[in-house]
Amino acid sequence: MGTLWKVENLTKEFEIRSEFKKIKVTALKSINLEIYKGEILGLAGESGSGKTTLGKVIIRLIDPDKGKIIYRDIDITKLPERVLRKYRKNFQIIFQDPYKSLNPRIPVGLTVMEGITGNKKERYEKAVELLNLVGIKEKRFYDYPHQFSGGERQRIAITRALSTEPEFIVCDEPTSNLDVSIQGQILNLFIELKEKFNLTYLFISHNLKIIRFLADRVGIMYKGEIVEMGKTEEIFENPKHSYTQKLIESSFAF
Amino acid sequence: MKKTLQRLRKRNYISYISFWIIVFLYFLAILADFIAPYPFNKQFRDYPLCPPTKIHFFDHNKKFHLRPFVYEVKLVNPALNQYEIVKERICPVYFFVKGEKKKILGIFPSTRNLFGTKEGKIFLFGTDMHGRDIFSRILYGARISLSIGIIGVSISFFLGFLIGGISGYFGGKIDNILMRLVEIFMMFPAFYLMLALRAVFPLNLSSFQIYLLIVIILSLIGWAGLARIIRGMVLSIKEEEYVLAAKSLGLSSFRIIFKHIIPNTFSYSITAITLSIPGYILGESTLSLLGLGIQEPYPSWGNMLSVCIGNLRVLSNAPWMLIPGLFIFLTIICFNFLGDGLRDVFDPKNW
Amino acid sequence: MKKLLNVRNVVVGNEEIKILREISFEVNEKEIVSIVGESGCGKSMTLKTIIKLLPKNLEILSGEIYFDGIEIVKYDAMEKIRGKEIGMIFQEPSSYLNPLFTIGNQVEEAIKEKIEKKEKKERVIKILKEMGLSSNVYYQYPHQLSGGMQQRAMIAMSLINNPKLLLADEPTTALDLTTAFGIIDLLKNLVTKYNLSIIFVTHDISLAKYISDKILVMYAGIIVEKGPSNLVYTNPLHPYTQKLINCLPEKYKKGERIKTIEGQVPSLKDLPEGCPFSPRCEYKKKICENYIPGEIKIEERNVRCFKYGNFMES
Amino acid sequence: MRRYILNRLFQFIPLLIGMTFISFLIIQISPGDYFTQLKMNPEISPETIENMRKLFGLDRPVIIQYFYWLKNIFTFNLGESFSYHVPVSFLIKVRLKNTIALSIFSILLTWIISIPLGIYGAIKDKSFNERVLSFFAYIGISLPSFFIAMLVIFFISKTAILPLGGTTSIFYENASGFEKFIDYLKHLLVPGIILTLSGIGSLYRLMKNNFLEALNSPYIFTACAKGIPTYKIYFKHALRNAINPMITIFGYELSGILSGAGLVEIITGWPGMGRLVLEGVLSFDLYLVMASLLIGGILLIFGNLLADILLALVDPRVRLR
Repeated sequence: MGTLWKVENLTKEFEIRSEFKKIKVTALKSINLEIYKGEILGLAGESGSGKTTLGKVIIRLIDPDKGKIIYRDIDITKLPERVLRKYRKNFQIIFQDPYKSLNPRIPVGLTVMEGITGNKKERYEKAVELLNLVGIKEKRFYDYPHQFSGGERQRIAITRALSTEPEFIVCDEPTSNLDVSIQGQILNLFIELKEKFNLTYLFISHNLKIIRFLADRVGIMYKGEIVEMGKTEEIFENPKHSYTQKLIESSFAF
Repeated sequence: MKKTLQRLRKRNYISYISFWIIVFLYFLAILADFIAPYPFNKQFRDYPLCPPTKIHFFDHNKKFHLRPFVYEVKLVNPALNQYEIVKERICPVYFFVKGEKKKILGIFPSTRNLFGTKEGKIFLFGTDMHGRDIFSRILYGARISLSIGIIGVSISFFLGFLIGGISGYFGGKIDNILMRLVEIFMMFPAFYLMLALRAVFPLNLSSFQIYLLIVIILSLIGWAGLARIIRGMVLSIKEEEYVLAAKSLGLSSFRIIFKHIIPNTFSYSITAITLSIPGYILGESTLSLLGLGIQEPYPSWGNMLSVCIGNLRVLSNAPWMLIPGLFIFLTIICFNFLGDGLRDVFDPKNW
Repeated sequence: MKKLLNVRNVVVGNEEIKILREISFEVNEKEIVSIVGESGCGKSMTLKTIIKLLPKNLEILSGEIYFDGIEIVKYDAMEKIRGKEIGMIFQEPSSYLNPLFTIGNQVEEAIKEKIEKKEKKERVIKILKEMGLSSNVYYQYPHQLSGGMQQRAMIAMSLINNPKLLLADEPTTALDLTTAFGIIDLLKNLVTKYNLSIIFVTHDISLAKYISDKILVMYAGIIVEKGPSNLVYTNPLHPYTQKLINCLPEKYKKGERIKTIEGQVPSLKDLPEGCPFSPRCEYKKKICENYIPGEIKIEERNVRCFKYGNFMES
Repeated sequence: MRRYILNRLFQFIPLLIGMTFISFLIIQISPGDYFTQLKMNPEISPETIENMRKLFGLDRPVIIQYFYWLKNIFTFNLGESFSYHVPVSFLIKVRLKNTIALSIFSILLTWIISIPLGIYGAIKDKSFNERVLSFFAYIGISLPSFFIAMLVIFFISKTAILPLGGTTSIFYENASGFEKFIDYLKHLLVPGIILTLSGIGSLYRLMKNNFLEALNSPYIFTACAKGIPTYKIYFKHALRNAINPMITIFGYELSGILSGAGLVEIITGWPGMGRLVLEGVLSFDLYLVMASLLIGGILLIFGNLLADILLALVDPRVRLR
């Protein structure tokens, strides 16, 4: 397995402005990370641990303060947006809230078409094909996002991510706003798509049960740091860090 | 547009009606030359402060006339402006009656008016102290009062969109500086700022210069509020996940701005524009009312009311002089209703 | 065991929709009963029905609710029961606490007895301590506390009058895992300490099994299965319960496919005529599409499914 | 708390400087400086003009002139009015008092009326009475204040129950202190009522919406579940939360009130700042106009500061962070 992503010393601080002063919040504290081609890397942690920020920084939706992001031997940390745009198609993101991640004024089919290249007819056919793959029928191509249920919207968001034929997808808690019965469908879909398109996932979740089910390797984040990282079975069977132990204990108590 | 109107009709009938009233008012303003029975500056020296002419179908003998008519009136007491009708003089009202020469819309020469009388006078809303027909003056005044609303809001909206957009999209220091500037403008009471800006220029300007000046003053005052609204909007939409997703699809900034950000500000800005037009109409009326705006003999709804200030005799003897105020009120309430309705309709939650 | 709450055939809704349909269940003294189901199935609405705080457009159309000798549906002095006999806690304590008043003020205000201010304060501080908070919290405002502390303050507020029943509406969903765990253990301990019964609403059936004695499984406004937690979890009878438990990722090893429930939860506005689960059910027969099954008692459990009894042949 | 207020004060300084700069700029863009007018006045000697020129630094570059002007402003030397031949500061002092009296009077009256109405409207939302109230609120919002003024004056002129114009009656000179006060109040009544009428509509709507929003908040549900009496739910929990946003918008409202007051002053003949500005504009008395503009702005800043302090007092989320 080759290395797809390499992240060195990644640091990010946010400024929160209040009436008095600027408060600096450290979201990421010198993170080092490698993602191998074809794996599912799970990233677990509680709210405010910086896992979502890490996901966004890796694909440069947020710029880091310090550190290096290397994608397939290319240092993309400082690439200007204009140049980066070439690579953007290779890595996509799926957000937590399917109600916010689709433009409310664009029919879902057209949203999917945006990422596809080619002439209009090809793009349309490809979009229909992809939507079919996730179980959205062609007759709903021109429907607006608000006409779909949460689960269907998440499927559409997945389709949009697939439309650029990426090799890597950041999945940012993609099932945590969905019902249990829908969650199962979406998780299956992720597995199927991974096999079909040879994808690599960075799967972010606070739900350790899902992480254990899905991930090959796991990183546990706590207050902006990765406190422990390793093969999934090893981490879950023999957690070393006290925080990991506590987290696993409270997750699997029931 | 059609779809919006249909939705408006379904969800909020009052705003739907308001929309058509506004359209009708603009229609009246555009065709003022044709609809008004008299030119705006035509003085009937024998008819100062003449009350509104009543239109009759029955004469004093209870005889029915198919064609409506008016009685001729005569000033009987010049000191108290008392008028009496002359019962013998029945003047029928005709459509497409011959009047003075003019150019409709400034292009088509014509001598016809929509309605009028061949003998006698018809003053639907009465006359002012110089014997000018208030109805005709209201129609001509509508041109100024209504157009300033649209032109003023367009200019401030352009400024507001530019500055608010830049401020919101780029953020950081630029945002900081621009927003301080906006705050400074908003920290002056609008009325004082309006008068102060007016004070910079001489009082006696040509009517066209004054028109321009009013537009500029009102836009200078109005842009700040709109810039703030648009900045907030851009700021929040910029952070929306669908914009981030579009960015990660590798779309160009141009496409992101014009396909994903701006369309999502549209509904909100149209509402904001609609709701801010009354401010411009009020601004113009206020300036003209105080004698700082449109000057006689040119009518605007504001300056037609200026005789009512501090002139109790006129107010109590000739209350029809207040009619231009009713038109201002009607226009403003319609824009307010329309704005509220649009806010409802544009909310994707209500689709 | 004494019955504390007895809900009989309650229907809630309006002319257009029925949110709850023929809900019946019992809660005994010192018992934790969980209501499990997916979003929109009527879990929270059941709690709001018991305390009679339904949204304006909904009402109890029929049925009876007996609580400690009182018939609640017809009872019109609910203020006497709310907070005194029945307490309630919510999913997001941050928005359910009034941001402008101190915790002390808000807890104190709930005290029903007419006692002196000083005594009230002592009582509040005592209960705050029992919930694992410092006495300093008395003087603090909600925004100064973490989510877990806010939830503890909410619990203190709902228990200050020693109520007999606590309604808990997903009290741990918005909290972090480690924090949630603490709250759950706190609630479990309260049952014996305060002689309390709890109705615990959650979407997580494993959590329900962990915390409660009895589980009610709801689907589209109907209780499809109810019974002792262990039985329901290990040997579910209703096809929906079976599938719901089968959906859980922890039941599978890596690389396996989750056995999912196809389709979606129906919207309450257009429910199927018969059993609401029938469109997603693999055992569906003609009768399921036309009639809503009644309750059938099997091994300490009540199930609403035509699979049981002798209906399937007909 | 003290730090918060100091901070707010500190934030207003750049605003203040910006405002003085813009006022100055407006004088600058006006064609010719105002000495061109003074020169035409034969009563003023060329030496006086030259002295004033020096005092205002008009022989220096523009930016230096600004600082001269600024220095003069901070010593309350706002220049001399050429039409009245008295210091501008003297004129403003007299008029400012009346404007502040009018504004405070109408703010108090507006709030006293619209807060209870707003609460009533929210509690009885969608009832017949509420619809009638909202309808009138709509009319109130859409009626221009000058038009309301004309209608009220029309009514007053027919009934003559209240004095119109000025601040005092003829007998003012030999009246006692209390009578003087009552007389002043009587004169204040007409402009005050007009201003109140034009402000009630929007404030009612705001209050109604805020109270409705508060009533639909989760913490109200908690209060209900606690079983506390309805009046306490309304007047403790909902009211406190509905008032806070009202305080925040007080700053914006104030701007509207000052503007409205200016216009109403002119129409009813109440000798306040608004009339002063108009007189300044009509006589091309630039220094008078700019000084009034600046004072108007400073009033607003103080109003906003007051609102900020008030908000901090009632909202712990602002006070304690």
